[in-house]
Amino acid sequence: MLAVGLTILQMLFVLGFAPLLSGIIKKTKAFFQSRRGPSLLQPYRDLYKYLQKETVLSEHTSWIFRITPYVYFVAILIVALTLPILTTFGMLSFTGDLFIVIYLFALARFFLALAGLDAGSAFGGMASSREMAVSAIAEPALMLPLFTMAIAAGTSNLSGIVEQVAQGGWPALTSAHLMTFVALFVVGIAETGRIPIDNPDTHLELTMIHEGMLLEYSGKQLALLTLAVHIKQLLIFALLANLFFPWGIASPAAGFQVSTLLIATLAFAAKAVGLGMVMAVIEISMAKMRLFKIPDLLMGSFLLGLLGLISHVLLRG
Amino acid sequence: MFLGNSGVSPVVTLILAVCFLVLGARRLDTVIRLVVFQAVLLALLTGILGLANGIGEMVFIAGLTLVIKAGLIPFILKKVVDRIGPRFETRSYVNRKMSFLLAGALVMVAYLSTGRIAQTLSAPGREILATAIAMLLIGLLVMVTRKLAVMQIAGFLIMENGLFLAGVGTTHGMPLVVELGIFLDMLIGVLIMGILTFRIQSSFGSINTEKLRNLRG
Amino acid sequence: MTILLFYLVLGLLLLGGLFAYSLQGKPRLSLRVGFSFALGSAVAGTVLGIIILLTGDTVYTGAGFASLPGMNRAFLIDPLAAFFILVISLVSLAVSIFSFGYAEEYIGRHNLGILGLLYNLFLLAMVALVASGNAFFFLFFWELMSLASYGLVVYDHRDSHVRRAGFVYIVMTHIGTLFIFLAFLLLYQAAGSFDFEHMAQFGRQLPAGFKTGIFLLVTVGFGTKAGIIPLHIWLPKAHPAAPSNVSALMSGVMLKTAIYGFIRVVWDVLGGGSAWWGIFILSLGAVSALLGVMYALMQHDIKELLAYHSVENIGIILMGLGAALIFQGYGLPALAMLGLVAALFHVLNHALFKALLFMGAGAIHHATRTRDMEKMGGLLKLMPWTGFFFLVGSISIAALPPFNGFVSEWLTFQSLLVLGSAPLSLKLNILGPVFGAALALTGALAAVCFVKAFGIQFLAQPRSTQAAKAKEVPRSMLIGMGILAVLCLGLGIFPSSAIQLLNPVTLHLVGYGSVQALGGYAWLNPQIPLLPNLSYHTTIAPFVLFVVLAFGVLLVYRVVKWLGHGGTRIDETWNCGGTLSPKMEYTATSFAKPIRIIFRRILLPKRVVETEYALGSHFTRSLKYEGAVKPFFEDILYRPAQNVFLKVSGKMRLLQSGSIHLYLGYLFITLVILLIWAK
Amino acid sequence: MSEMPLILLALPVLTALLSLGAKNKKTLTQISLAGAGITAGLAFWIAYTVYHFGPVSAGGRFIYIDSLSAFVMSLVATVGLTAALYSVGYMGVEIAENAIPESRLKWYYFWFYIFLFTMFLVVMVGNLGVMWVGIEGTTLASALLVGFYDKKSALEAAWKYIILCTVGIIFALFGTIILYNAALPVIGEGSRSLDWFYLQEAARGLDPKLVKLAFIFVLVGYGTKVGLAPMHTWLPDAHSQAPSPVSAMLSGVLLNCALYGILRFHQITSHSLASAYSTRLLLIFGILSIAVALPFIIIQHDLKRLLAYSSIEHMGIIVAAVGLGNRLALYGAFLHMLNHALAKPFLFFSAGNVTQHYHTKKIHKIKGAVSAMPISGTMLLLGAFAIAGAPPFNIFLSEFTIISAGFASGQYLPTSLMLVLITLIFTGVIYAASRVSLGVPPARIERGEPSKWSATIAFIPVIPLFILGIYIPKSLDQVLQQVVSIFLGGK
Repeated sequence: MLAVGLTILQMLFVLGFAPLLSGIIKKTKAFFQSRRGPSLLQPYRDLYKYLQKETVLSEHTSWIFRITPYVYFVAILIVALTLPILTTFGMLSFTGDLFIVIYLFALARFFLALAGLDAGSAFGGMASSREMAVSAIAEPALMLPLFTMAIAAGTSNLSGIVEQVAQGGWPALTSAHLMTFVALFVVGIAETGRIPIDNPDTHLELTMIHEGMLLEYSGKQLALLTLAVHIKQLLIFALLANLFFPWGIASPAAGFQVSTLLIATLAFAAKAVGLGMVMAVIEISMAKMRLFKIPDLLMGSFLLGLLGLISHVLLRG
Repeated sequence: MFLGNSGVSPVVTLILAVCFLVLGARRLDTVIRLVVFQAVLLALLTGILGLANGIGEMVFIAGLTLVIKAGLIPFILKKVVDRIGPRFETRSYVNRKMSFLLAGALVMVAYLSTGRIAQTLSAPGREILATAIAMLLIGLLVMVTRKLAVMQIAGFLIMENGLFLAGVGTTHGMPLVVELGIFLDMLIGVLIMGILTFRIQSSFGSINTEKLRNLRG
Repeated sequence: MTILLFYLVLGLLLLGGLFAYSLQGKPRLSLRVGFSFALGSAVAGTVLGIIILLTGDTVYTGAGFASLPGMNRAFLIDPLAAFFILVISLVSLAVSIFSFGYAEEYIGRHNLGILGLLYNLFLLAMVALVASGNAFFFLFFWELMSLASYGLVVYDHRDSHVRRAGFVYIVMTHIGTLFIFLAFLLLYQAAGSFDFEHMAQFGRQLPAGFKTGIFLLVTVGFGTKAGIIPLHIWLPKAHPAAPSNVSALMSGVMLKTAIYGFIRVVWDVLGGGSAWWGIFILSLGAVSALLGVMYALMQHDIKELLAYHSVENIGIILMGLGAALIFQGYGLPALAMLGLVAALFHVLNHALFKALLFMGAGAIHHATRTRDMEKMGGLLKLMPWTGFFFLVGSISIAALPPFNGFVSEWLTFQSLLVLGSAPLSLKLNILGPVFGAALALTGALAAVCFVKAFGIQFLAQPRSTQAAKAKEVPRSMLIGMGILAVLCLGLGIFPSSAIQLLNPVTLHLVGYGSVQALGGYAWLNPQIPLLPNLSYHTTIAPFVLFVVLAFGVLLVYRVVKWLGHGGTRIDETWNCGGTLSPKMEYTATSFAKPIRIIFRRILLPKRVVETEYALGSHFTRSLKYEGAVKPFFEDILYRPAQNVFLKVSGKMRLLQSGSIHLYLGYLFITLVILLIWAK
Repeated sequence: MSEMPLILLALPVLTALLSLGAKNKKTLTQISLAGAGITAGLAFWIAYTVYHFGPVSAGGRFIYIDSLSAFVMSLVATVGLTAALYSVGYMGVEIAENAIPESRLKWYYFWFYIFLFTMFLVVMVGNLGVMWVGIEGTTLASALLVGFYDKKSALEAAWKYIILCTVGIIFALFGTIILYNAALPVIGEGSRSLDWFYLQEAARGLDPKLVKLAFIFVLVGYGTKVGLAPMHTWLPDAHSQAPSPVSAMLSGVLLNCALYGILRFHQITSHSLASAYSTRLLLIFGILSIAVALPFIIIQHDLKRLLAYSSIEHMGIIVAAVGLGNRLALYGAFLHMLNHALAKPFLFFSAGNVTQHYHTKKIHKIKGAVSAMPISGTMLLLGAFAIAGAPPFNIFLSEFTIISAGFASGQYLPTSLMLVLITLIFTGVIYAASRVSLGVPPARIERGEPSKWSATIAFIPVIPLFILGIYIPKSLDQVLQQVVSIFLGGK
């Protein structure tokens, strides 16, 4: 019963907090660019607006196009249920480990890429092609750090990894740990579609990757996808934050009081906002890379991850 | 086991010498005559051996040799040569000097290879065996180096003579039934070769076997 | 009972082939009879496989069938054999149903009697091959399988490409057989018997060098058939050349017989070996998987694309086997079991989804008369069911949850992670996760490839008139695909059923049951308790995941409908104000272009652009772009070897130059040499 | 009973003479079929007697037939019968197409039966000298058959055939004489000293050096006839130029007859010499033959030459198997002899039909035989697979036996070499066969079989090929065991 409660709590938190996080990042960017920027609540307003609008469907599309927003959203949502965000004691955390998480992202992407092709416009196809290519080469760089963490923890179950690191205390912060974190952080940029890999704010055909696939969506469907993208960003942050710096997270070992949950929520929010601000800073201080420079960046991240792994294996004591 | 018949050795040497004469011959009819001469010598040898050892069979074979080897087979060959017109040159891949050298080397090989192997034979037996092997090899040499079909038949006959020499000289002849079979085969063989030579002449317009090089690979 | 069932399987196939052949005068009847018998046999085979796997028995039969010495067991069906019989039967069940409709297109064009005969013989050879109790029967049916499949590959022999493909196939497979034969001969020499059982008694005690020799021989031999890189060159030629139902069988099950042979020799007979064997196999697997999927991405012919994916999946299977071999080498049966289960499960899964996809390709070809993806498009609306099944296959092969491909890849990942955490050697601890990363890249690229394959073929607008005129295929073809689609999902959400069936297999091979460590009904639960320093554990629950996903979609749909306002309008796709035409769509070539550029150092693409200008160099009239990938292995390995071989042969022909004098000279020299040598 | 073998020898001669007297094609065919049928029946009956009641002799040991002789004899009878049957259709088409004048048909049958007679003679006589006469006889009888088409190429082939084989056979006779020499002190004067039966018994007492010398000459001599490399050069010419039924006979049994001669000498030699001298020599020549056949099979433009080289390969396999020397290898060798004698004529028949229909033997000019000639073309492809050693055909079984015997006796290197060569040859055979069989036939080629009869004869032999591919009947197994025992034990 407790598990159900915690799960519902976590889900509500994710749903509620994810748009805000996007808002915060936008605001931070605006701050550094000396603009006022949109309101923190603008993402919520956008979602509301989309929901009220008429949905326009292309006559060329098939049922794939129509089903994709739901599949995408639900896949992301299931990740939100399995990932330890506020607590390591989720109802569904047994259903999956890091592979389920990564592959649910992949499932979501698979459908979105198909939907991008479905309308038959060159923009969608181009975006699908680029998105799939970039995410494919990001995959080893994404997996290797996670593997290192899983090996260190003796489980690929994310709750298990988080708990293990949490119990390890500050000594867990070895150089392997940090290298792994940086490697994963670079991939996180790719996964959230941010500069220097993608530009989330543009619909310019030459630069866009992710947005191109959403181009043909409108109304309710767009609302669903936009929210899902917000959540995905939050989840990536959660992965980065909780896997490496899980302190503050509510764990069954400490017992569940309202206070621990409150602390967990605040701690996580702080970590997420912190990460978001770092990303915002990176975004305004760099230009978007050429598409075919991206592999070099990801290769670097992969090598860093490999270094982390080697350092872990050699130095684990 | 063998008679110390001193009359054998000169004949054997003469037989071998004829082989060298064949290598040196320039005309086809000379070659045929030499082959006939060799056959006569063989018949002579067989006769001597048969009489000396008192083997009637061998005398009979000597007669048969005269009839077939010195009679029928040269007759067939002569027919062939006549029908395809006289040929005065015995075209060869190697010149005469070289032929002689090679043949000499082959005789050496023959002597060397029999010298130690055939321990059970008496001295003349060994000599005959060595000569026989030498004739086999020289006959083959003629077949390898001479281009005209008729010369190949001649080489074949020299080989055959060597064989005969070995049979007669070392064993007093094979069993009669075998000998008869061999003679028959020989005769038919030369006959068929003659037929083929004739057909080759009419199809290819020549009996130069160098022209028979269409089947390759 | 099981023996009778086994003979029923063989008998039905034999009769089916003969009847089909003798009825060739009446093509339609021949077709029905041929595939009915195959279907009946497939049902019997499925039952047989399941019975043996559930009871865990081993069945012997046909003693003294071959009169050669050293063979006592003609057929031996142990759980390993039964598992492969099950795989073969499940696939042939679906494919035979599919063929009823599919083969109709050959009526009047080709001899259906021959198709029926070869099809049944092919199945017969495969079933008998895995059931063989001795090496002779194994090789016999192995070659029969090659021969029957060769016949099927060149079935449409009027096309010169098909003939070429058939030739490359038969040569490669025959050379592979040579290596297998040599391995068996070495074993025979050691054991004095061709029976696998006897070989197994001696195999484990063989000296290490001997064992390694055998291991390398079977790796090359079976690797050729399985299509590991660089021995794969026949595969992307032969699979597209064959009729699609045959491609489904070839790719789905024939390649697996090589895996069977490998497991039979390396585990059952040799009992595993040193750990470096495993590293070797693991590396081979990783290279095959990665290069396989990269080459697959470059193909525009749907069947070639699928063929390269077979290379990839064989690579994944080998990765599981490699991990298992490493553990076996270290004497860790429980962990070896994990790798084996991953590999065997992937064998089953790949059989199912690859056969499904090849049938899909066949259905598309049936409807559009083309295999060129650039000519397709928009087929999902015209062929909804085919499209749906193809999507299921695509998701499965891309290893996405909740379908079966995911589970076996997950198990492979787990065995690689265990490799990373088990206290074996530091080298392996690093290699494990690195190979895991390679597998991750493979999986991701496979997803790219199937977005391309499905998206380009089925979505957007048709790119050619023949695609626009496509119609849904006959029901039998849909049923065939449907069965496999259901199985793909079923095994994806109930993987425990497969784990259950594999229990006697792993028990037999490594002495450790799969259920023992991977038990649980709804979720897989690899608890690996046997190592003192290792308490690796993790869980997934595919069934729960599926339920949540399905209900989640429904729930979200309702909620969004309830929240949202505004209706739905159908309009054309926005195209910057212009009208949309199929020519503007992304093509398969352009879709794969980023990958082609990223991996250009590996793929070595060639690029040809032909531009035709009108009115000077600024107005392009037409532009033709061609991008092909260099056949690297053929260029550096096979073609030079072939050229040298032919050149030497050509030189040798001078021996027979036609000169009788030369010939007499040979005789002469031979004699002289022998005379001199005799001294 | 004791006269039966003599009758068997007389029958082909009688048929040959009757053929010369025949008035027209129809009577000729009837005579031929009757003669071949009765001969084969009698031969089988004698063979059966030998297997069940021991060796048969006749004419005061002039004829002596043990299991080994009976085995080769039944091969001669089988191939002779099928070739006679096939000749009816084949020569019928040749005459219909004016490739051969009808008046010469009787000569064809005449030489055909003389040829058959000489082969029977070789395997039935007990005397090595008479056997030599028989083998030389086969050359003479078949030389005119090889040159039967009075074309340039046929004449050339016949000339090379007769010259090379006669030269070779002179060496064989020389070897025989030397052996006789060696036997004289042991057995004594007379024909008994040339009787292989007595020679085997007395083998241990013979002078080993002479025996060795004799074996060298016999090996080179009869080896020429068997087609052992490098004395094989006449073979592709003769096989490709002869009419297809004759090619079948040459390849199917003539080579085996000559091989039979070598085997008899080998028996004596291996008993006489303590060392494995002759065995090793056979192994070397066997493998050399396989190796020499390889490049010619890989690059071959002529369909019938390809088959001829394949014969060289298979003779090489048999000889090498004998050279491996152990019981299993010998079993495999004789099984292979049988299998090759069944498969090769079959292949020559279907190839004969195809070349006859396409009017060319050039591989690159024949295309789509399967489509143009459903039976012959398919059989050609199947036969190629059979001859290349693919299951479910019989050759696979015997090759498997030989190879495994080689490994069982620990001779890895030669056996592996053999296996590799066979595999490479496979590719060459299949390449050629698939080029010829598959694809679309040229427009000028009519669809259908030119002769129903020929097509049927080309089809029937595939059945035993299949059956022997998976199953060796008990009776055949016993026969082979008996032959091997004879071969090893001399009894």
